[in-house]
Amino acid sequence: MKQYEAPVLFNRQVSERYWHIAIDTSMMHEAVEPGQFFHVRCADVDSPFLRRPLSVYQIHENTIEFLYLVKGKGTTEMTRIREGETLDVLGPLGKGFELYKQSETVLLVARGVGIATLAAVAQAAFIQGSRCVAVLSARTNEDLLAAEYLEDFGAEVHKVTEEDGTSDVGNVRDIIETDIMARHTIDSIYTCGSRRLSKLSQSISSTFGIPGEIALEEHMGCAMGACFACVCDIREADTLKSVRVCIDGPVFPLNKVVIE
Amino acid sequence: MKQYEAPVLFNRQVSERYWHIAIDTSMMHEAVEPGQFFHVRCADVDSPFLRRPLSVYQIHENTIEFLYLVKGKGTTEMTRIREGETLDVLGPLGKGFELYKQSETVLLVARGVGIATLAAVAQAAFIQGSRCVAVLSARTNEDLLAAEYLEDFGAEVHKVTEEDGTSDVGNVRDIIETDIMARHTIDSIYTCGSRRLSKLSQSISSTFGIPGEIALEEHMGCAMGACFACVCDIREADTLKSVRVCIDGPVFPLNKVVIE
Amino acid sequence: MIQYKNTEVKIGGLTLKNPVMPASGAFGAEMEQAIDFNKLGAIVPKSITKHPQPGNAKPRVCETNAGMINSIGIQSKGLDYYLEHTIPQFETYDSPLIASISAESVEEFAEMASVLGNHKSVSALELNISCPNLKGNGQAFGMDPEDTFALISKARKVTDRPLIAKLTPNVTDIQEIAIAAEAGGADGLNVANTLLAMSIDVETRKPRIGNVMGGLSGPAVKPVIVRMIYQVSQVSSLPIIGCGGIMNGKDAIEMIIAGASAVQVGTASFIQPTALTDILSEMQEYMEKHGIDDIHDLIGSIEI
Amino acid sequence: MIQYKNTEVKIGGLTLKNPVMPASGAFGAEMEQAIDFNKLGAIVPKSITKHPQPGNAKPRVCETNAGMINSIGIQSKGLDYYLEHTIPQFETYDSPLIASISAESVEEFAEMASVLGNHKSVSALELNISCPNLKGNGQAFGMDPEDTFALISKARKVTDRPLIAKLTPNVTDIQEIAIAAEAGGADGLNVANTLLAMSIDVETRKPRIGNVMGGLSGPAVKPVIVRMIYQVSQVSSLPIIGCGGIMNGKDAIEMIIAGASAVQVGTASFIQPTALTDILSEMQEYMEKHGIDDIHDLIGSIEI
Ligand SMILES: Cc1cc2nc3c(=O)[nH]c(=O)nc-3n(C[C@H](O)[C@H](O)[C@H](O)COP(=O)(O)OP(=O)(O)OC[C@H]3O[C@@H](n4cnc5c(N)ncnc54)[C@H](O)[C@@H]3O)c2cc1C
Ligand SMILES: Cc1cc2nc3c(=O)[nH]c(=O)nc-3n(C[C@H](O)[C@H](O)[C@H](O)COP(=O)(O)OP(=O)(O)OC[C@H]3O[C@@H](n4cnc5c(N)ncnc54)[C@H](O)[C@@H]3O)c2cc1C
Ligand SMILES: Cc1cc2nc3c(=O)[nH]c(=O)nc-3n(C[C@H](O)[C@H](O)[C@H](O)COP(=O)(O)O)c2cc1C
Ligand SMILES: Cc1cc2nc3c(=O)[nH]c(=O)nc-3n(C[C@H](O)[C@H](O)[C@H](O)COP(=O)(O)O)c2cc1C
Ligand code: FES
Ligand code: FES
Repeated sequence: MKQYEAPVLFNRQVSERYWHIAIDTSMMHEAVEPGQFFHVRCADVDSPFLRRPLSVYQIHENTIEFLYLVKGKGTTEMTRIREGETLDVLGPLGKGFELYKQSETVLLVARGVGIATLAAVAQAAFIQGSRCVAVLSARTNEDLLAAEYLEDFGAEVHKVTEEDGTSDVGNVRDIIETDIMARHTIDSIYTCGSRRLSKLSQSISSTFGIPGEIALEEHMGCAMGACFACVCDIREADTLKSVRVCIDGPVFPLNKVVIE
Repeated sequence: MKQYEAPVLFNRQVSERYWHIAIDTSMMHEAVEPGQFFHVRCADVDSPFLRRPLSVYQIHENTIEFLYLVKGKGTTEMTRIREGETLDVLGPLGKGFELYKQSETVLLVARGVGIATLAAVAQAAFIQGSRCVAVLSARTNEDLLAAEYLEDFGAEVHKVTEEDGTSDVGNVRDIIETDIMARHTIDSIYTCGSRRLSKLSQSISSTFGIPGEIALEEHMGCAMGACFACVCDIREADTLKSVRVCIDGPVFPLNKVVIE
Repeated sequence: MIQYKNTEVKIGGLTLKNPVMPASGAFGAEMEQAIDFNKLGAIVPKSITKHPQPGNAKPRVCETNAGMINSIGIQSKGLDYYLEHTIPQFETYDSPLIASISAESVEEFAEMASVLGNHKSVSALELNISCPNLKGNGQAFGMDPEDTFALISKARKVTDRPLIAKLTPNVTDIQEIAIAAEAGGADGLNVANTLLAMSIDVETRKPRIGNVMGGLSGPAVKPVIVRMIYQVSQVSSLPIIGCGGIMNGKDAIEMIIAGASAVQVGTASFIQPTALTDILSEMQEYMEKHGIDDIHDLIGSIEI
Repeated sequence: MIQYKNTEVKIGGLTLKNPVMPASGAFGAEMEQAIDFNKLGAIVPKSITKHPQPGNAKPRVCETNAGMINSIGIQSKGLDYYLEHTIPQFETYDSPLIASISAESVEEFAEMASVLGNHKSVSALELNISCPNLKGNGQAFGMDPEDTFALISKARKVTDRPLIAKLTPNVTDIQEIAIAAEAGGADGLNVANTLLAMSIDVETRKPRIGNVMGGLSGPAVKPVIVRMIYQVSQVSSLPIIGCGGIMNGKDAIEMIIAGASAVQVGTASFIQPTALTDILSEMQEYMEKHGIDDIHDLIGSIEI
């Protein structure tokens, strides 16, 4: 973990609500794992005051890309950054996904910006020779931007949206249990971005005994494990243990996480 | 007085410490007088929090220009504004200079950013056919940027600087009393930008019975006469009267102002 | 502006057509160039003292992070001038005039309340029991529940116009002061005046405010004020006027949800001269968007 | 970093090599990746309670204008864990360890002070008598001079290590509390903890902090803290630790000029992980630029 002033290679709008930014990380000597995140200073003035956590979307040799939803003050300020300027990022932070080396087929269940987080998993899976099947959920088809990127890595992509009336949990369960699992033997499950889909993933994981991981989001202060803003509970043996999403996570074993 | 989002025509550095910005004021239907000012929002985020007062430097048909010294947070933020963006200005504010129609020769005594303020007077004097003689004082010769602009309006310019060791009040008095006044009959005096030069101007004004005006600077809150942040005292008959620089000024009769 | 939604609120016997009014000291006749005074819920001129007084040393304002410190002092031309000039200047508008009073003693407060609180053009009185600039080291009546009670009850006896107590946030227990003001007979509580503050120029080592300390206003203080509005609303049934750091309609709505019936806006007008009417429009848009027909459905509607 | 200038300050019998230390709760072992702990004036881990406790509901932080509200609660693994893990983790550094204590009663404070205040690796104790999160409606020992006196004097009896009282800014009269703490036997005063605050999401009408209220920190509060440092320095001869809103060296110098001997930095580290050591460097640059050889020439050097 270090702080960098990374040159911005591009920063562009990719759909109504999403932007895509790439930074030059050639000065960064640490390896960056899928599921890790950076704590980003959205503007070089005091407003917004705090940094914003963004997980890595694409990891390349000397570049890292983020996909971000324009939500409030911080992400709105980020859209003003131009190519050639620098982005103040702190990272890489947290514990990323662990890809089970023996996984032949990986199931990704993601919603909204969670898709960005799992895109990095698809990339890593592709590199290690695993096959990905992804269920991507979003409000609109336009918001399913990373779908093509996943397909580039050979992923089989199932899209569900509110727009099409296909995003209810029941339908997602159907797609997974009757369509996908009929054709594939799923070795591991990864999920991010939706409480309801996380519960579904947990249930599938325990029903079928498939191991998996989940990336959590919590409001953060320091992102360095110091402030205990970002805690959540995980089940360990029979007791609940408080962990910090920023440093003990954001990725946790799917079956240990207590989803409120 | 109104608030405008004025398109920025240019914003460029003109010396180490000074910048020059021009805005398109074609949407502005009020006349702008030399000595008036605008209350400027330096950035469109909350930092800096307050507006900053800047007096008009050049007034054209559909353009207004400001010359500003990069001093602190506000003016530093202003340097980031680019051509094509807009500048949020509130104005024109305050009472400007009154040029005595019968003045044949006008003496301008200015220091630092005060030069910008008096440049607008030189322009107006030129238009009404008066002749200007100016003593311009600054730290360095580089800072005497408006000198040429004044010369363009036919002004006779005397430059004094710390750099050349010529800016002490004694020397300025010499220049005015023995050089300038030997060659010209001064009909009116205008001053801005220095406490010491203001006192000198007051003394010359009263010694030789020459009327004059001074533009004052005070820290401002509202710039609309509401908050009483910007008060100063003026002598009226035998009593002191508290006036607001933003609305009763910033220009006051030279002999009435109490310079602390 | 068409009043799509009911934004009428009451403070004692006084009905305001909408909950947005200027904060005392940050409003002047000159602002008419920017906004239509008839659209304001009320007009609140700068606090007035009995005798003329000059105000404080300069500089009188300085900027801080997301805020400003002011120590204007109550630069005032005195009560007579107020009666002759200020009231006539504002009484012509549709919006009711709320006179803000500052004084050095309980007696002087009562004396001024009796004059202004029986003037035909004054609709309500705001008692500025909180101004941190007037007394040594920031003491103010509103820092003590007994003083607050004594002052309000004295004023209560001399006028039947609505009395608003403007509380100071510089206290350990704002609830205790609110209860005292209510017991003394206040009809409304303004929560709150400025936080006592100070800033030093590290280059000169001098205070940035001529009077050393001053009052902090602006968005920096809003979270403290919202907390106090909520706390006061828990112990008092009086209408609360939320004041401190409102910059936009959402900030005003936040205070209303916390428990305020109305709001005052000060510093925002310095940055945006149309802030008062902008905020009112934004509040109406919010009500529109959320399907709220009556502002009373918002007041104190926080979900804990 | 070469120590060009004398930045040594004392708090009771404890000498700090420089005046910059972390604020409790905004510092953790993990920050070693960003800064060299040996450069700190002292190390101040998060406040510890006697028994393990879970901390507060989420969300625990929210952003405000130029600041943030936190209501972590004292999520704590208890005194035993602290003795076994936290102290060993930090005792290896050159910088002295100041243990911050939170407790629910005077007795518990004394009990913990007696354990920690006699531990070989604990150089001083900071008594967090101000945490606004623990008790209903924000009450804290530090809101009452008698409670403050009682608490400090009890702790004074059980340890001879320097005792720092961390005051709360949520009081009418900070001077009164400072005097009480000094009378009780404190060796230093931390001015101050966070301002009790609240923020509401107008879309959901829910508080933005799970615990409803929390403590406001960051630059928004600095002008209030600077004022309090100045006020406390007028009535107490104890060294003051300034805390609240320091983002850079100038902010730290401002507090020193106001009367602080040392400073604590919390929230700034969240934005700039190297804030603590950056601030120390900037302070040294300031001293260099202004020809100040000894930090004592700056302490309380405000020119009124
Ligand atoms: C580990 C992690 C990885 C993330 N990765 C991505 C990503 O790749 N792409 C993306 O678009 N978003 C991601 N998010 C969510 C992103 O951090 C928030 O959308 C963002 O902080 C919103 O900031 P804002 O100022 O635009 O919104 P506002 O709502 O104005 O933010 C106000 C405050 O709430 C916090 N906040 C709001 N939403 C969230 C949230 N979901 N999680 C944590 N804090 C929040 C903000 O950080 C800020 O402090 C991630 C969050 C976490 C914790
Ligand atoms: C009527 C008027 C006309 C002016 N015209 C010009 C001009 O044409 N060109 C120019 O360069 N400057 C001019 N000034 C001065 C200019 O307003 C300040 O230099 C500017 O506000 C500094 O802001 P800052 O944030 O860069 O500096 P900071 O020092 O960081 O400002 C901090 C605060 O102090 C206030 N402040 C600092 N210096 C002054 C000052 N001299 N007068 C008033 N407030 C001040 C700022 O407005 C701000 O609120 C004028 C001032 C007044 C009152
Ligand atoms: C320049 C200025 C002058 C003020 N004068 C007064 C005053 O005379 N009487 C008073 O009760 N409050 C006065 N106040 C306080 C405001 O009325 C208001 O309580 C405070 O500014 C907080 O609101 P804001 O953040 O919206 O400005 C003044 C505030 C400012 C900024
Ligand atoms: C996340 C967080 C946790 C905190 N926890 C504690 C604590 O346990 N004990 C304590 O005395 N102060 C605690 N504080 C208060 C800080 O120590 C400090 O007094 C306050 O944040 C003001 O300083 P700052 O503006 O530099 O952050 C905490 C502050 C924050 C932001
Ligand atoms: S954000 Fe501070 S501990 Fe996780
Ligand atoms: S700046 Fe407010 S009265 Fe002049």
